[in-house]
Amino acid sequence: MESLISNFASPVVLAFTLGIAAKLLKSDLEIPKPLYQGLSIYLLLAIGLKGGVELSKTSLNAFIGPAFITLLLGVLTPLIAYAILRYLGRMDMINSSAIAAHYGSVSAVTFIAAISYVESLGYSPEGFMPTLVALLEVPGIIVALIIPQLSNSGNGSFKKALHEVVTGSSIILLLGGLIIGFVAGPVKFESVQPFFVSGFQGALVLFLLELGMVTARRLSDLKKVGVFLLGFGILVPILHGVLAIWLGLMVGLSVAGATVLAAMVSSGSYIAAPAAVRIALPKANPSYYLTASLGITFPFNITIGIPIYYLIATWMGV
Amino acid sequence: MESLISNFASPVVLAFTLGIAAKLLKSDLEIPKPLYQGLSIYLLLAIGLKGGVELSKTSLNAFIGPAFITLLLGVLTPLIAYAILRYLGRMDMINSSAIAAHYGSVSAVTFIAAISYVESLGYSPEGFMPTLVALLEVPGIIVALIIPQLSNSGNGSFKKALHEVVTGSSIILLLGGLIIGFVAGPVKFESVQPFFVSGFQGALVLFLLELGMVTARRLSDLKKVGVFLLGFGILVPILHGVLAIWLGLMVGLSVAGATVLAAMVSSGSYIAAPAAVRIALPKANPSYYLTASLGITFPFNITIGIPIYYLIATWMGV
Amino acid sequence: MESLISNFASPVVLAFTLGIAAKLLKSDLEIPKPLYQGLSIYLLLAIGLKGGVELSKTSLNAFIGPAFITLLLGVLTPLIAYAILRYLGRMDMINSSAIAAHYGSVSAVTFIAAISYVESLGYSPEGFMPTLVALLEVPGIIVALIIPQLSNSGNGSFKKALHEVVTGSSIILLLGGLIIGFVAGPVKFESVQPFFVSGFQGALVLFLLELGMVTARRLSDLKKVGVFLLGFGILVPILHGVLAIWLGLMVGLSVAGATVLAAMVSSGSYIAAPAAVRIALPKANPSYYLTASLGITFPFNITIGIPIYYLIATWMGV
Amino acid sequence: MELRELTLVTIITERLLRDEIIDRLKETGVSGYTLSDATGEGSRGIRASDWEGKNVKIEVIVNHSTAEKIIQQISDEYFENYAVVAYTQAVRVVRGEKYMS
Amino acid sequence: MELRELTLVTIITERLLRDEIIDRLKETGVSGYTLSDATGEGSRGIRASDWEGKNVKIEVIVNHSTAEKIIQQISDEYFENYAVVAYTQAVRVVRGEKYMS
Amino acid sequence: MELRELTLVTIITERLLRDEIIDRLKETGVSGYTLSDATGEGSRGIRASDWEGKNVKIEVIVNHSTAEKIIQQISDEYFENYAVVAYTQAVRVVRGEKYMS
Ligand SMILES: Nc1ncnc2c1ncn2[C@@H]1O[C@H](COP(=O)(O)O)[C@@H](O)[C@H]1O
Ligand SMILES: Nc1ncnc2c1ncn2[C@@H]1O[C@H](COP(=O)(O)O)[C@@H](O)[C@H]1O
Ligand SMILES: Nc1ncnc2c1ncn2[C@@H]1O[C@H](COP(=O)(O)O)[C@@H](O)[C@H]1O
Ligand code: NA
Ligand code: NA
Ligand code: NA
Repeated sequence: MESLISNFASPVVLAFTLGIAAKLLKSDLEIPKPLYQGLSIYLLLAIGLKGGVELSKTSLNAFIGPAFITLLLGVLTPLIAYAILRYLGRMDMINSSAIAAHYGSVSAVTFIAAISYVESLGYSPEGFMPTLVALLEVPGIIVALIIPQLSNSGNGSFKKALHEVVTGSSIILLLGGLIIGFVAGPVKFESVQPFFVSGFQGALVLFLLELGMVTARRLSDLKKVGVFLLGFGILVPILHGVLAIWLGLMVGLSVAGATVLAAMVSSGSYIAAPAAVRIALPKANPSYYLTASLGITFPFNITIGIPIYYLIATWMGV
Repeated sequence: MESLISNFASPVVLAFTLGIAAKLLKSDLEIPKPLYQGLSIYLLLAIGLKGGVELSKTSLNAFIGPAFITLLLGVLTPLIAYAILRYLGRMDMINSSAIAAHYGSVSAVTFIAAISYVESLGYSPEGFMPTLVALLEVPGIIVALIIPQLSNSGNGSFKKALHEVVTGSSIILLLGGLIIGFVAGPVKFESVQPFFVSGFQGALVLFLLELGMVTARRLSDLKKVGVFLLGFGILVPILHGVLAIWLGLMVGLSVAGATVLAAMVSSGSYIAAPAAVRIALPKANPSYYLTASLGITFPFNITIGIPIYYLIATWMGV
Repeated sequence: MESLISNFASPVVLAFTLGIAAKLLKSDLEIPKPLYQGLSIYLLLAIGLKGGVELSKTSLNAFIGPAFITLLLGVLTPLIAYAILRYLGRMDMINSSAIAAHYGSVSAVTFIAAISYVESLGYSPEGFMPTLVALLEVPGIIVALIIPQLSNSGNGSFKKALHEVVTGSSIILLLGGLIIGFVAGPVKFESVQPFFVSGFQGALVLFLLELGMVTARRLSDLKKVGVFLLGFGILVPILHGVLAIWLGLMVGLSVAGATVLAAMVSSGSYIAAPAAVRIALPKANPSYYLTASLGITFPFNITIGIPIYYLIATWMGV
Repeated sequence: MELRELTLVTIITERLLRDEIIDRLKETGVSGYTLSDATGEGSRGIRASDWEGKNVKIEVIVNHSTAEKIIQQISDEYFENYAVVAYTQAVRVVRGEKYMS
Repeated sequence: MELRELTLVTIITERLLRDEIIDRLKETGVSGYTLSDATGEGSRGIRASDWEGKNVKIEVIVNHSTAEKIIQQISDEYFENYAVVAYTQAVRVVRGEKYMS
Repeated sequence: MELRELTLVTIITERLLRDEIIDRLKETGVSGYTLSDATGEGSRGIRASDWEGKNVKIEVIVNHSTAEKIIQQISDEYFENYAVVAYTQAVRVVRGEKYMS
């Protein structure tokens, strides 16, 4: 309980709430689009860089297990999500795989929030976690988009969508950052440390202020999407999170690492996935997939979800 | 005298001068609008956050007196300004209250400049000063805009203007920052400290570079507004400043605190007030109110005004 | 050799490579224009400020020699470049002087990269180096643009171009920063140090990411400009660099200082010069001068050139 | 592809009025609108948005009678006190029936 | 100065389609195009680019028959699934022969 | 509401020429103008502003004869050496008398 309240009182989560409040009060506050894009670029590159530097200090042995289960989860979670949507929720194939693509992918901000959360509790998760983000970003989207392909009902361009995902800015920045950090190593990284590490949490505050405003605009769609998707957006992340914790602990991740993995796996992308889905499945309804991943799962995860994953991980980790 | 020169040699004031010089030289230097807006957002949020953290360490007792006189000054100063404009300057009612609304409000940058100035002299003003900025921002504008309302000659929408002021981005960021800082407290604030505190003065340099360029564009209007408004823009701030110092010292503010309060009270807003006046009093002439607050009082305050308030405060504070 | 590899592994050079890779992969990564402009403003102002602070600690005696040879090189290098282009390369007068104007001027980023490089090797170059950048920026462009003027074949406005160069944003920011830093001095500079000094290298990473993408767009022009310009873009910088090292060491610069001077002198501007050339010599072909300075010399310098200048300086400095 | 002749109404005005004018347009029942940033100078010299430095350009495709209504409303409410420029053009629109609100 | 009567085709669409539509235009042989940022609302409500928050406005000056071709192509390929608005206007262009691709 | 038939002149050109062209327009006595950012490609391929990456679009509402004058001037001074596109359209403007400079 305490760990939950502690999460609510973090500047980052409070900034998210401020963003929601600003929109509900109809304030004219606006984060200029280029600033927002600049913050995204900065945050993704920073995650990559830090991850790369850490990776350069990690032995392959410690990394191989977590890497394997991350890929496994990248394949499993969209299938689970698809099955639930299609057979439990009786959604059509197109919309089911569109939503599944989102839950197969990962929200970088949720990842960052999870890292910050466990660090604020005094833990330090494994250094290669950002590498796992990059590993998780792509396969889930692909798996989900293949489904309608099989029955030839995608109607968009799968190949173009694939290119979009693989060369999308999030992957370029994450992977590019990883490589730069890995090649540069800890010593050469020092000169850019103040910019990319010390400034990180503060930049995140501004970013979540904007994300709060974006989410608030989504809230009015909640009614449209119905109670099934609301439940889906909360329960499926928990399901995926528990799966991630279980597998994570099994391959030797620390409690903190398993918590962060759970947050990653449970989260749904709202940058890479929407663009890919828009191209591959243009007929899918954005109200469904954006509202689920951005309007429901994202706020759930960064406020209540992450502390829950932590509690479960502590409990399972004994 | 020395304290005056010291102020002129601060990077922040020098950057302001550089901005003016760049425009006079017809340089093509331009601060991109989104960058400028981003800096405003950053600075206002940072002031709020710092204020909130400090407030969480302050006893209510120390705060109540200064809060009361701030509100009092918020009501008094627009009335004084209005009376002088209307009866001494023989301006019409609409323009008088439009200008009065500006002097009832507060310029956040003048506030920051005053804080930096007294800190550079080795003082540390009371931690709750940013809270006072938030308290001072709204009432003065409202008081001034009510005047034409009474005689039914506003012609704009008072209600819309009120909403604009209360939910305007400056209030949302200042108050939002205050609440976040207050709830988070000093420990949780540490992670965002490098971004919002260490970077602050440097960001201010860029901001004042732009403000210098904006001011320079205003300078050509100086002739149009006449000598009365020129005198008004310098003498009324001093009058308001002295009033603020006197009341401030009375309720127990330190010399540094009284100096900062004087700078706040004497300054005129050029973000919140213009927008509100434009809505409530569309017939008022922006040449008057913008030139007075931005072209005269602002440069006066950040170069000569603040050191003067400091000297007066030292002298009255004995 | 080791010093070369060390340069390739610096985050800044790696970011440049990432930018090139992103464009070659047809990624949709884009640095928003205002962010890019903001970074330019920040970097130029920061160089100026640091230079000004250092200059305030330098004796006139140490500075006068380097200042003189910098001006000399500013006059010599465009003439050398012009002669080679016109008589060896058989280019027409307009295009020869357009390209010469670029090589007479200086690329601020190459300068920064050189500073970072020698600092990463443990040297600290003379504090007044940024002052030399400001000195070198203007004369070379003017000298080159005068040539077609003499035979009356410029067809553009020389006077307008002159105003453009002298009041262009790069000069205003560099010189303005120098003056601010000089007047403020080390003590008053401390408050803005975290923003302008600690953040510098990191901001440079983002900047070079964009520059990599810009360069990649230029690469397809390489074929068009032909093998002569390719050779020119590599050999002439080396020639100019050796000249700069020789003169630099002669007037007492350290090995590090001579290396940085060589990088400056050998580099070609791609901000101030193109604008001036476009105005003074509108008939000159931008494919030539932009590709040479940005597509050939810039990448050459920041990857291989600077380490070479360093080796030559070490060797000549014995 | 049949193109339908409709009217493009362009309104250039202060940033401050943006949301209000959009609300008005929606009340008139337009099927959509397009916004872009602009700056400029006009007969009014400086104004409050001079601080923000921005005008906004609002473009809306409507049938002829709705265009008349919009123009009338804009004239009545904003021309006296605010910086507003409004003009109409004939355009030929693909899938024009979408805009026949 | 002779002005030549040509057609200005304006396409307002999701940011996502920008590069693809430009490639299409180039294939059609246009001599150039102009892009600007825009936002807006239309019949589709939210969409993926809602996240990016941006539409893009593509303007291209062509002769009448090329305009027809472009309109046809845009209609065929994008109207069903994407947010697209397209319209044409007659314009009188200086040095119009440049655009007679 | 009477609308007056006037001419909208649109000039798309390199960012570099912006201030100069605006000065020219003011000399011609226009009552105002509107600027917006744009990018694009044309017949000239890359150019200096390629670095800045930006064109600028200048729109100005004038009467027919002023439009002719502007077009003439732009053609004479800039077409040879710079990237410039200019075209005119008929527009119906509210309070058109404001623009009859
Ligand atoms: N003649 C004109 N041509 C094009 N745009 C204009 C013209 N006059 C005014 N504008 C635009 O309309 C805005 C408001 O004009 P005004 O109400 O005259 O100050 C200006 O800022 C310009 O963007
Ligand atoms: N009636 C309209 N007038 C002007 N722009 C429109 C109109 N309808 C749609 N748009 C623009 O076209 C985009 C796509 O529209 P839609 O396909 O209807 O969602 C919108 O975001 C608007 O920018
Ligand atoms: N056919 C065209 N349609 C629309 N815009 C064009 C066209 N050709 C050129 N432009 C615009 O005008 C600018 C200059 O064109 P140019 O002088 O042909 O290089 C380009 O960057 C485009 O923004
Ligand atoms: Na996931
Ligand atoms: Na005040
Ligand atoms: Na040079």
